[in-house]
Amino acid sequence: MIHFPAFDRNLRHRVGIVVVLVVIAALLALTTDSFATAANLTNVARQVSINGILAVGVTFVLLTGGVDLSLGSVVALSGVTCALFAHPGEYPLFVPICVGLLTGGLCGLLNGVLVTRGGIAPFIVTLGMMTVARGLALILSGGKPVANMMPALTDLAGDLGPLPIPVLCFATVALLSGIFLGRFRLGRHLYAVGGNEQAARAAGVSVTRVKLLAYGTCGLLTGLAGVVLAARITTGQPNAGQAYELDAIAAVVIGGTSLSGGVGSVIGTILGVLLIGIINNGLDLQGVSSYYQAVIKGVIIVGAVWLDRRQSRS
Amino acid sequence: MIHFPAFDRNLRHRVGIVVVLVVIAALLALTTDSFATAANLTNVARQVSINGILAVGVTFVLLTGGVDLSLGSVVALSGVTCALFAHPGEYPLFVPICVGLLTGGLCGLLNGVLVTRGGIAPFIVTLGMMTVARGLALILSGGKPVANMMPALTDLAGDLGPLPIPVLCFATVALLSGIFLGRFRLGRHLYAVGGNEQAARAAGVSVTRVKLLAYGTCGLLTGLAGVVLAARITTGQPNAGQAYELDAIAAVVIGGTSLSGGVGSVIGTILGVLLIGIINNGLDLQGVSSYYQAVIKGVIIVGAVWLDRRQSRS
Amino acid sequence: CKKPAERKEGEILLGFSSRDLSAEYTAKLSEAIVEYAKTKPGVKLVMVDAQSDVQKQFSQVENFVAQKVDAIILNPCELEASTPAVDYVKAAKIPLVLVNQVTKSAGDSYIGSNDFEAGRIAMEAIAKKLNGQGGVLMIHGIMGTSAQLQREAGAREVFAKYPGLKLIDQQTASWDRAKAMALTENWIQAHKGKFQAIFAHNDEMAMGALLALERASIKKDVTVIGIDAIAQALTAVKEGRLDATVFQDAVGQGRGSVDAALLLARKQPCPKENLIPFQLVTRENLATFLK
Amino acid sequence: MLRACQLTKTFGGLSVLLDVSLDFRPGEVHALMGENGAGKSTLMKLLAGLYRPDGGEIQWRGRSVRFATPHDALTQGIAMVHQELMPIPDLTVAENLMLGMEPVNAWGWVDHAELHRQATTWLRQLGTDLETSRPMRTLSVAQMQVVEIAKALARQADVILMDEPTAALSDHEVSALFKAIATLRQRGVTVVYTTHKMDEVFRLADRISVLRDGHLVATKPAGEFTPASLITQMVGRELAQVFPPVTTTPGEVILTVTQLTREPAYRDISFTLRRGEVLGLAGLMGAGRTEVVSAIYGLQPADAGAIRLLGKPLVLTSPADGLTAGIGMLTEDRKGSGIIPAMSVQHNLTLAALRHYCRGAVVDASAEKAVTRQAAADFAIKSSGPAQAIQQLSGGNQQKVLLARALLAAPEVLILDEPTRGIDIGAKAEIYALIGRLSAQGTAVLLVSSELPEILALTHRILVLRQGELSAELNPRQTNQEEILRHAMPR
Ligand SMILES: Nc1ncnc2c1ncn2[C@@H]1O[C@H](COP(=O)(O)OP(=O)(O)OP(=O)(O)O)[C@@H](O)[C@H]1O
Ligand SMILES: Nc1ncnc2c1ncn2[C@@H]1O[C@H](COP(=O)(O)OP(=O)(O)OP(=O)(O)O)[C@@H](O)[C@H]1O
Ligand SMILES: [Mg+2]
Ligand SMILES: [Mg+2]
Repeated sequence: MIHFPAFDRNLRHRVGIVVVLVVIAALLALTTDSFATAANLTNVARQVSINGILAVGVTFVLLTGGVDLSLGSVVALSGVTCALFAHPGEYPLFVPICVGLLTGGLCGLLNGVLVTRGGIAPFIVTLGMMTVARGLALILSGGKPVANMMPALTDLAGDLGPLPIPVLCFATVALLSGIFLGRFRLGRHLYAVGGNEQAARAAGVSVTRVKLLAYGTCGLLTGLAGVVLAARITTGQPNAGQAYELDAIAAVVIGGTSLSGGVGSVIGTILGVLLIGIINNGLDLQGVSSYYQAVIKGVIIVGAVWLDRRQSRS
Repeated sequence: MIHFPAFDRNLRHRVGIVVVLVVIAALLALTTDSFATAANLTNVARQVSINGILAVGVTFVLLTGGVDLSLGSVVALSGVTCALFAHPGEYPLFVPICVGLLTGGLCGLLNGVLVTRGGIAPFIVTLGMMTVARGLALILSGGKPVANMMPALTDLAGDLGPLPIPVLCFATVALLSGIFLGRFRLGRHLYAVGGNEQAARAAGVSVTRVKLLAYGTCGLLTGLAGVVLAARITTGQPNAGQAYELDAIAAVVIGGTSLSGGVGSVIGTILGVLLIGIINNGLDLQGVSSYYQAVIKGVIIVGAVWLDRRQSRS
Repeated sequence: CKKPAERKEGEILLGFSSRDLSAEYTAKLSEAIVEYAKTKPGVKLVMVDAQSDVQKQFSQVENFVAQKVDAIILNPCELEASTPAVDYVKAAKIPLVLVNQVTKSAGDSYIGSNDFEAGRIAMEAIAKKLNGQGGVLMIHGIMGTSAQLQREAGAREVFAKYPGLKLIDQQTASWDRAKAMALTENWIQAHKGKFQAIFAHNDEMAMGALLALERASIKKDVTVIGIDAIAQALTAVKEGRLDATVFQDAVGQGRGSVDAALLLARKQPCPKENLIPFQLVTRENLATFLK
Repeated sequence: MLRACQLTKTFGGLSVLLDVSLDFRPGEVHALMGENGAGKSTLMKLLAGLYRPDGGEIQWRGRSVRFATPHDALTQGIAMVHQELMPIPDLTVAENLMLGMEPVNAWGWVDHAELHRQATTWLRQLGTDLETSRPMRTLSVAQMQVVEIAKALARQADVILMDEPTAALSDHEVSALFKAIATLRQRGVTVVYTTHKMDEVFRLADRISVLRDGHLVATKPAGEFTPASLITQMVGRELAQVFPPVTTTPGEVILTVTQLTREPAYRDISFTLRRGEVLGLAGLMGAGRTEVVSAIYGLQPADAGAIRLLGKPLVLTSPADGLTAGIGMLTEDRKGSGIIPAMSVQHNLTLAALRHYCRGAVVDASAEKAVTRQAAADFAIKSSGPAQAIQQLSGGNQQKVLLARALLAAPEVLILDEPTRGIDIGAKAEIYALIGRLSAQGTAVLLVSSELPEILALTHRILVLRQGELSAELNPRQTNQEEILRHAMPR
């Protein structure tokens, strides 16, 4: 087996989150019959995969010290463009998929260009992209869901053997991103830029290229999430993805990535995604009223992060 | 007249935004008859006042390098608690007002305590508060709008002489905050903490106190916005204020406040609030379809900030 | 007084504030209003989108009043909270037509249907299908919105009528298909075999529930009903996947509101209320709704 | 007056201070000496309330005290000049200087006129007339350092802890500081002083304490030490010779700079640099040395003029260009443009030369680890391991990592901007030897330093910069400090 020192270290650093995850899972397994079943765990995996893909993507951006608020809107836009090219009998399967990915990638690159060349704060750039992409999704779809998608595409939300395809997508994306960030030179540069941009530049790192890469990758993965979502709900929904960016960023930050950049890991992000996913699933299984769900969810997230940070400080 | 060096300096720094504002206003005045009327300008002022109060509040938090995502939910929660104590004949007018303000203030303080004592990232703390406050608003109201408010309270959304009371609130809040941040020691310490927390601490500034002050003030003003909103729509609406935090933070950042803290001014925030307000008003007056509105709004905001930053760099 | 320049002599200017153009039903209604107004000579209609924000809609109404439009068509966001906007228009003595949603204060005319009815019709259909016996799951819209509150209230009346009908669990999916899908997946785990029907507050969520049930291959054991009769839901009914939806006549409501607004603007008498009833759409009567 | 009793401090299980007991008397200048990482800064931070001790106690005027925050220490009358610069970049010089002591008027408003007046007074005492309304971010490192010192003076404390206050200063400011310290001493103020500059210690100190590996090894009146004995105490062995003799002869011209200009920082800078040559760049604070060499590295491109490497014109828009062309640089601002704080020592070290430790695009972890181990040994970098975050290293050790980073890229032209800033005497000797070795291998070195002895001893040639203009070219064998200063002083 290949040895991943960074992997082990990151897992060790996030011991607090792991503990919270295990405790919650154990509690759920004890108090409900349905939690610890294969079917339900597959469910959890399936449900977290879209947020997971987004979270891995935005990890790139957060590591450089930026932020991307346009995730949700770009998910909707890519879903719509994908669905527009996905009517049965018009194009082969790869066309709508590529269109969706490209849409996301282009939005991300544009974000990156505005941040690096324009020198505008990422918050503003991606907030702008958030409204623009939503507007475009509505314009392109005429405000209505784009239905009638080819079965080959909607099948992508189905299973491959025992595993749902969205879960496979998430796992692949996470694995590749983890290797890239942990082992590649450019991955290292991402951390450097986020840790101290000036110093990274002085050490010969091309800050512009690194940031373009980060925003572009994030956009591409957002496009992927858009395609997966469209396949799952069998439509391109112009108003889909509302506030997805918050869930994704929350997962990343829970996983120990600093919002000011330079610190973080994909493994942490995965833990954050799982924590949010298990809370959502568990509260539904327990039949907690939706008013209290909100309160409990907020408290658990803050509590988990508090424990985790206390843990890693001592 | 009292001399405000900080005021002049800040206005000079934000020349780009002022230019964009003036250009847009001039365009609107030329292309529509209704924009440059007293009635419409009063409208604009009234419409921006809630976002304005929130934006001034969150300026405090952003200056310390933090963030507050709970604004929208806390607006709803304070509106609900205020409305619960506002049924005619039960309590005198000041009771619901104080309850609303206190609700907001306590939420803000709790945010501050978790950030300072708990050492948790502001993003996570206030994201938690965002869901918790929304849940509490739904629980307290039973999920239904809290109606039947005393006329004395709903009158607070009316006019005092020629000026709407919400506008007066916004103006007062902005003036006091501007003086506080520009002239008072504690205000300057806010900038110091945001600029370099370690340095401020080493110089004997109580970072904890400063941050508590910032989050507390932000919460209090959020409570005020909640009360004003409840008075304006004559109900405590548990699902009000969705995404208000984004508009408020956008206004502040457009106004030149840095998300990493230490730089910014109330005058910039006011300009940001006005820019967003005038864009919204103008696009509605022009009858632009709402899908295109989103696109145009996003482009104008990014463009304005780009111009502004280019301006202040040269 | 100053009149907008783009207004020709004798032209009638209508202002229309839509609740939320990114919601499919409202978009359909709004499109009907805009299209129908275009067919009327000498009429100009300005549409704005409140994006589900009461305060924003209030501002838009203020803008219309400042523009001195001849009549306002309002598709209110909320029952309670939109009342001040209605009062404001009435105080400005501008004719006001409410469409699809009432407020505490009445306008000069109301065109639409009652969400309470929609909830009742959908739940009645479920009760009939289950013969008054069985477990039901309810998927709510965004909590605290009037559509959610009234559709729930309508459904509750039916539960009171049939003691054999049990509400097993309920949860919000915020009008969102993906959320409803995940929720249903979780419910399938938690309440396997204990429920025979799902009532969703709109078709989007019903479609999500439907997809989850189909994926788990248990759709045949579960009745799913939504509200709104959006295009995809009608297709699903036609294909025998969705059991029923509740039709709301967007085009009828839209035309009715423009007609009413024009009557009021010309100071002609206009009926106070024009209720266009909801209708249950099943496979049997589907043909009338698929045009 | 102030007494440390058996103070102990550990970080993550590693003791950095063990059982240190010291007393500081009113009116004395007490020098704390020791190698990089000996624990000097840690001791000072304990006394100033930035850290809390894990063992032992601090006594203040005979009573045991616990400082929870720096604020507590300040109110008791203990102020500190920190080794690391702590600017608040967007506040003005005056606001930075008077932070926490802003004068207020009757309304409770900050009195800006008074604020600037007081700030100006304190800066004058240190011999600078820096404009107090400038934003802190526009200052050079040296200017920031002066502000930091003035900040501590302005506290009018009874004890001032100075952690390498002169590391970035040139002689002019240093003598002003010494004058100020003399006045403090007369007023009965205790000054605790850390430095790696030997001459300063003997000019200033009444008593000297030596720390080695967290232990106090000696406390004696300064008169009882000789430079040699002090070094022996610090390093634990004898140091034969600090400056190696210059033995190499420069080869062909490798770098030609013609009429380099960037107003208002510098203009018309022309010079050449040969293989194996060590060229010194001297000047006073703010003379523009940093800016000139930054342009040659691509960090801050010039507006006009040409740079040629081996006759080929270079277009330098970013440091990446400089690196590919074969130019390396150690920057002056360790914290601002040097370290990446949260990154490990290893990752910081290899950052500029990472491509040499890659297979394709993938980092070769074992090669990286090997080179880190090698560098740690070569430069005597004291850390708990290559995975330790660089921000946890002592200042001098951070500097060594950065120096090693610049060398790993194996540049043909190496620019060193204040390379020995904050480095202990032992390591300095090694760095000097290293410069000699590099020059012998044919590397051209451009050395910017405010320590004139360093420049005089190591270089083949000295250029003097005065207010952005070249004022002289001197032969180090035939000149002295006075002559250099004469050319450096503004007219
Ligand atoms: N926050 C920290 N975490 C872990 N180790 C630390 C931390 N701060 C300091 N150290 C370690 O403590 C030791 C002493 O550091 P200190 O800064 O006191 O040295 P110093 O004598 O001031 O050295 P220099 O001359 O280089 O400034 C060093 O080995 C350093 O790595
Ligand atoms: N009194 C002053 N007023 C305004 N700007 C100054 C002043 N002194 C220096 N500067 C500016 O500060 C910067 C300092 O230049 P630079 O860092 O290159 O100097 P240096 O010779 O390296 O000296 P040092 O690094 O010791 O400060 C330059 O941009 C210079 O224009
Ligand atoms: Mg030190
Ligand atoms: Mg310099």
